[in-house]
Amino acid sequence: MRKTRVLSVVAVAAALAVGACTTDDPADSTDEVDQVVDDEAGDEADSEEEAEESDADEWFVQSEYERQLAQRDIEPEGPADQPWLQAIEPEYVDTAEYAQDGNTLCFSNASVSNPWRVTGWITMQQQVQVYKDSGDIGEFRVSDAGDDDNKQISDIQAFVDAGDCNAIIISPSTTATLTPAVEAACESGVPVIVFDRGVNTDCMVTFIHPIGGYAYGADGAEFLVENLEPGSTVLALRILPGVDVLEHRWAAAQEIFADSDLEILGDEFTEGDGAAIKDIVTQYLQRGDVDGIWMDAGDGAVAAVEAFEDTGNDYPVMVGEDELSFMRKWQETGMTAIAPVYSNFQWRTPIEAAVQIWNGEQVPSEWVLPQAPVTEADRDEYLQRNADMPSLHYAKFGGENLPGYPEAWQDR
Amino acid sequence: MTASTPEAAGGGAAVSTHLLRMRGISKSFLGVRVLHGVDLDLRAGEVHALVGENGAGKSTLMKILAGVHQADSGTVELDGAAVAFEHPLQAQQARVSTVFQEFNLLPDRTVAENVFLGREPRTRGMVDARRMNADTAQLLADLGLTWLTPQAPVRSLSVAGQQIVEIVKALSYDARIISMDEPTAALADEEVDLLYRLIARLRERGVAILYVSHRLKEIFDLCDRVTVLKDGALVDTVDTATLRPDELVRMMVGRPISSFFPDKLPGTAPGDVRLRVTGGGNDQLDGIDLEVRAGEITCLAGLQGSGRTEIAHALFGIARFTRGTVQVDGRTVRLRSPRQAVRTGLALVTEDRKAEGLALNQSVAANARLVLDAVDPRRAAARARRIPGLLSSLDLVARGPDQEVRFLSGGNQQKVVLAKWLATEPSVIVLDEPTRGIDVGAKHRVYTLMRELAADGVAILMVSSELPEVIGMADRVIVLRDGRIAGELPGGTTEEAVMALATGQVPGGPMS
Amino acid sequence: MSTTVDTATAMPSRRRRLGTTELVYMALLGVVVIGAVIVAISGGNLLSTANTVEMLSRSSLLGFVALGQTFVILCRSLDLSVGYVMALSSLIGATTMAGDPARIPLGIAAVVLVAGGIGLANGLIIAVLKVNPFITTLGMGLIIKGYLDTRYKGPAGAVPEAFRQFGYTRIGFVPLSAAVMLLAMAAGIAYLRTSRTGYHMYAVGGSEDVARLSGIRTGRVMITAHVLCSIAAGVAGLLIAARFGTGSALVYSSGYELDSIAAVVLGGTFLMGGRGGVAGTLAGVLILAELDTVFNVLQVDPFFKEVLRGVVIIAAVAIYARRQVERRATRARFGGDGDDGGTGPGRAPDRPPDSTAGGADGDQVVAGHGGDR
Amino acid sequence: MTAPRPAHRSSGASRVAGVASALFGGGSATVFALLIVIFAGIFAMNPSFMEPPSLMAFIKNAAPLVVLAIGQYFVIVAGELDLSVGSLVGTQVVIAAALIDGEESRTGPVLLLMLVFGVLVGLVNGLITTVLKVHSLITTLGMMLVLYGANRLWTGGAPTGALSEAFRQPGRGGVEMPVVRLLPWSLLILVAVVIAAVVVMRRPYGRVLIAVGDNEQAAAFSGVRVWQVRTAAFVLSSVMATLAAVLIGGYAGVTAQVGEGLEFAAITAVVLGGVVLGGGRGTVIAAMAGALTVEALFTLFNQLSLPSTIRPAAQGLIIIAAVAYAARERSQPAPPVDDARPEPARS
Repeated sequence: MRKTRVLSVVAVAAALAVGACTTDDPADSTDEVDQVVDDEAGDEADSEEEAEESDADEWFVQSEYERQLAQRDIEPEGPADQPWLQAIEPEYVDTAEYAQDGNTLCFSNASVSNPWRVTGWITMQQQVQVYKDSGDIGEFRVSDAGDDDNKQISDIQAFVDAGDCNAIIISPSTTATLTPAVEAACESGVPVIVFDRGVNTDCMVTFIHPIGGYAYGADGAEFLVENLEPGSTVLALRILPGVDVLEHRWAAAQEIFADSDLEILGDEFTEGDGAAIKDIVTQYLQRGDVDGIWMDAGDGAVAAVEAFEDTGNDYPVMVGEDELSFMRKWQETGMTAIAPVYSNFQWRTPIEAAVQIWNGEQVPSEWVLPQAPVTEADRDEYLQRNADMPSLHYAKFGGENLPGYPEAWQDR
Repeated sequence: MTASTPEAAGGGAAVSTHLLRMRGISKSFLGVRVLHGVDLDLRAGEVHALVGENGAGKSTLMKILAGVHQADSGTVELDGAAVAFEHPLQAQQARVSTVFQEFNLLPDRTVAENVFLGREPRTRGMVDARRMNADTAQLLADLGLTWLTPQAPVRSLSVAGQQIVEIVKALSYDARIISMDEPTAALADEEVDLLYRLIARLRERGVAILYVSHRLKEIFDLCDRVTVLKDGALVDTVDTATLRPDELVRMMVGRPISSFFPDKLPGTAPGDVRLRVTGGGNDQLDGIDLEVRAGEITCLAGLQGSGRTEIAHALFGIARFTRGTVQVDGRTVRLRSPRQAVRTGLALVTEDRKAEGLALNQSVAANARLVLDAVDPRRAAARARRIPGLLSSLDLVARGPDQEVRFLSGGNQQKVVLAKWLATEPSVIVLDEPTRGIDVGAKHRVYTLMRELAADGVAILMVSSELPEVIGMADRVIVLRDGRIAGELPGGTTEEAVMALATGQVPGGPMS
Repeated sequence: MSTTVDTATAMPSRRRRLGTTELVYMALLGVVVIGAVIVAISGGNLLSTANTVEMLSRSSLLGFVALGQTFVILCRSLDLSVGYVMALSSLIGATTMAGDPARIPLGIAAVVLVAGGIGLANGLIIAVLKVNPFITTLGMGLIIKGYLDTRYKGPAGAVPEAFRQFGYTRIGFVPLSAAVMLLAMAAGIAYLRTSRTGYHMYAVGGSEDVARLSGIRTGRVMITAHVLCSIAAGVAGLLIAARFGTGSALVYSSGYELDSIAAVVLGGTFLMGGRGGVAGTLAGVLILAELDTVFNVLQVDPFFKEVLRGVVIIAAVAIYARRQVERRATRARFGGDGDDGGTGPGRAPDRPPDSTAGGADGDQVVAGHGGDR
Repeated sequence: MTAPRPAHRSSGASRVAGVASALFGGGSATVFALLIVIFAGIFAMNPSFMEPPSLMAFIKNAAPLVVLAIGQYFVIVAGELDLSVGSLVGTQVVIAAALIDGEESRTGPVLLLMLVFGVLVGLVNGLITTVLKVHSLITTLGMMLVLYGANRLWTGGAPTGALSEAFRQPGRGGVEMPVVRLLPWSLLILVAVVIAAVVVMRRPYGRVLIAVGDNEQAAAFSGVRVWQVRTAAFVLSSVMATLAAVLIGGYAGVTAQVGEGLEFAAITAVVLGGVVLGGGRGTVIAAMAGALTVEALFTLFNQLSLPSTIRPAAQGLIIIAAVAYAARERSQPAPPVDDARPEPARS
């Protein structure tokens, strides 16, 4: 009896101690907010140097980072009014060996579990419809893995085993884990097209993606650095740990913040849940000023902005995304903001690529799509263009010229 | 009937030495002493009764012997060697087994699996089900119980069957001491007889039996010596041969037995028929014709399973009558749920308090209001104002209305159940074994309550398996057999007459 | 003499105990047949090798988890931390192996050790500290999640090519992982039927008090069940690592804890413990996998799948519950032969009539025992 | 709000003692102690937390979980479990957004429709559990899958539409006040719900509900229609989930993830409040305190600047420790029976 009491007290104490360890001396620093900020910032830096070195290595590759940042300024090849067909510095590969008459297209989708993927998925289906009507695509077979890596591996295997797919499109749910399955698909001789997240192999015919996470993260971070006074405070809101595309964004932002005079109050995981975001931001605002918000994805950006409104604080300099509810809020409030873009129109490209491959046309082995943030300059134009679209729709979805437009995206 | 004479048993016991010697056993829970300085001896081959009112400490003493509880002080010697059981397993390994009142069986497992639970025989490290079944069959055969099959799921057995499995389980440990907590509490009379024979066999084998019971008759029928506890202390240990029943009762309660069944209160007279069943029947019952009058105590007697409880349940809409009619106060009613029965003015004090009568984690007040809350929520608060008065008139002993009923003794729990039903002001009250498992003092209060209710013009239908109670209280006795009414006897009849009807023997024929 | 009794009663009792399991396998057969017909109508072949392989490989992962979950549910516990244990195990396995075939045994040992340790902790908290299993394992899951999120920022470690075979090789048309899973299931059946601890799991689940008073160390049984459950989840984690080629923390969000509980209950094991078994769980897993395959072949909308899955699970358990009620009802029916042992503490309101006590009646003539002393 | 006073009903000291023990006794004492410790911790870290605006912000954020915990309490105390509330919250918010679609005038009818939908879900949960005798864990797990799937099937995977300003008021807005700056509607709603819940639990229905959770058979034999009482508990839970959806949707707007994991948070909160899974024990006030504790814990972590990733671990540890501590209190041997002495003979 006594023992368990002691045990549980120890457990609670230990838990609290774990928490207490992260700040140097909480009791002393409570009276001066600035002091707290200093301590925390210092602490953050410490822990990065000490413990997160390996982690930082894992997600930060200097050469790739530099390559992506440079790619932002390269004029892409291809038709300017069809960004989904553009490519940055393409290296074309010959696909004659895959030229065929078969037209069964198989698509292993990671999931449609967030608005970005839902929007893209509609775009893709509309694009498929175009080619179905033209006869280029016969059957379009889809497996949805519901964000379960293991299920996606089975799904891909099922396509391979079925043996009647003429091309397999894969949108991997996780980079590293899907690699063996993608390799197996490549070995079956069917042309494999990977898009969005990558895999650790180059066996596929083409890998389609926008410039990438580093560029995305850097767009926002650079904007904050430019628009905030030195010494300003920034809160980073992240969705989940351990997802490569998201980790790249944060890694790039950290890189840029490290070279700046901005103070990063903290980075918090929110799972993209509006209530959690609002709560966290509110709590930071209770403890002191927050001058800027950096987000690794725009889900719930409006909730973050509302936290400032509801607590009576001035709007921060905001990094959101090209999701419409945020862009509308941005326009409405006139705050200083940027909407980095992870090009949603990339969902059209794999279909185009599949048809091109069947036709024996050359495709880029790495098909890097342009990825430019929406800035205040072109914000209103995009909002105008998407005026009839619902919230949680993405401005750069690139489906305006598809026959289903606009109903397909409105009545999803 | 005295199947085993105390003389014979006492003679057998005299040659034995003390198998068990408990000395100065004390035990407290949360600072309250439940046992102080109790001594108990057991000789090989004796049946030793342990008696006392509820709360006297019988169960605690038994559980200390079984290793469920540990004594705070005192010694236990087994064959002269000091032991201290910290776990039931240790007790069993020392060949001390206990058959608890609540069955310790797994209904979904077989007889053999239950008997060998915890020490399944193994061959090369694997449980040997074949051997287990064979061993169980052997144990059963040794006791002449060949009709029980080792592979039968316990769920399919009667209460007696389950009791037997318990005893077989105890024997399978090659037990030298078996303690039994109210083993007949749930048994029909014919099953009791089976148990008696089993105990006789065990005694022949030199097994010492510690027999806890409320039933005085069993103690004199069966036991060689009796140890009486009162308020957690030892009163005395005496040979039953030299003891009279009224002396034993006085030792237990310090109160003579004469006033046990109270007389009718003046002015009590049978009134109108409150409840009438005509041709009632369902899959358990057939041809039930029954009248219960205001101010009258009508008693349903019969062997276990003869349909006594089934009638109570059918009247209360738990297991409905599928045939016949029921009239309450002259109006024909269809009782399809307890709720309807309550609304019609019926009340049922069920036989199994803990399982069917009380929400044990709730307070006295909440339990006492439960029926009002359930059936008449709008007026519940107003009607519940009577409850404190009811409870105090029933001499409830509790810390207060907020005490949870699980902390009360059986007798006081029963008083809460009674208060719950009296609060509904029923016109017909069905009492199913109202004194089962409660102490003598509480029993007496239940009897006086029945008299008071009768005087108030309530119609009372009592179901009882205790014949003295039936004879002592009933104005009319309706005897059931095999789900049918075997006959009706007037108040003041004899136990022999009731048994004759219940068993179907010709009255006046040989009884044993 | 006892042998004749044996044969006379063994049959009915065995039939009764197999009832639910048989039903589950009939349901499996039904799902396969109906699925095959529907698939055939839409021009496919559900029973083709490719689809069978797919079904089996889908079942293997859930199979391991559900196997472990069966043990704890039999003990009237449950484990909501299995998803996190899987994730942690995949990472520990992959990082320990670090791509070196020689380190495969080391990796497996590390996983078994760590997963077993988590099971031990779960079991201890439940058995010793008496914390409700729901809360214990929910809390344990959170603790592991915290560790995973802090320690691993993404997939880590590498599995040597040889170990990947666990995830990808086939023996004939049976994937190796499914074969191992089936073996583990067989071992689980044997364990419950031939080990004392297996017997005692039923006892602990049936009634912990009864088990304790019968001398069973209920805590140990509970702990063993949890250790086995976590180790099974650990093996599932190894399979994840083999299939992914690396360890991944995000596995925990795939909902295996609730899926495994659903599979076990679908397999006829009583959620409140004491009844059921591994054979049923296997069928439950196969039913879910077959449904998944059918949905996949038929290109059912993924969200509609969820709806159907929910309906199937509820419907199946409703059918089991219905049967339970019906069976009792028929047993309680007898005409006027009043021997329903309807008293005694812990009685079921509908305890069946007892033919054996009837025998007692004939045997032991009622001896007018009611006569006064 | 945070430290409920024992109600002085002036019918004697035993009454007060009884209420106090009902509030603080048994497993419930732990949660109040824990709540006080956590609040003290937050206050030590950041004294400004105790300023009214900060507290109001805390309440606004905590309100949905408290409401959910109260709903879950009804189900748990009746011996059941409701895993479908998280999915239901998500579905309700999505329904609201899709049907209102930014039109202020539709707010009222849609709220009504949500209420009807909530009642319906509760009815289905309750009837499947009570009539078809499916264990509520399975029923509500199935319902969770059905709602999750149906909701996304309907919207194609991500919510559409927008909430109206009026819809958002209860969760976001409030009354302008001098001291607290803004007295949130959610606080007023919360107070109303808590009072209503306490009243319900003191009414016949509440007593019957607990009795059903404690001993179903005894309740049935006392004239309780068990199936109705339990079904009503599920309906209450679903209605509370609907209210939580209104609050959460109002507080934070529509996101795809809304509601995820709330069922476990609510159950955790209730159990942390000393309410026993399996039914029959615990008070609704303690369940509410459990929910506040869970929310306060998150706030404390934030104030401590605990790294985001380690918070679940600390949360898990504290929950297990608190429940273990409460279990220890409960598993002490029962006090002895009172009447070891003979009762007065009356005749």
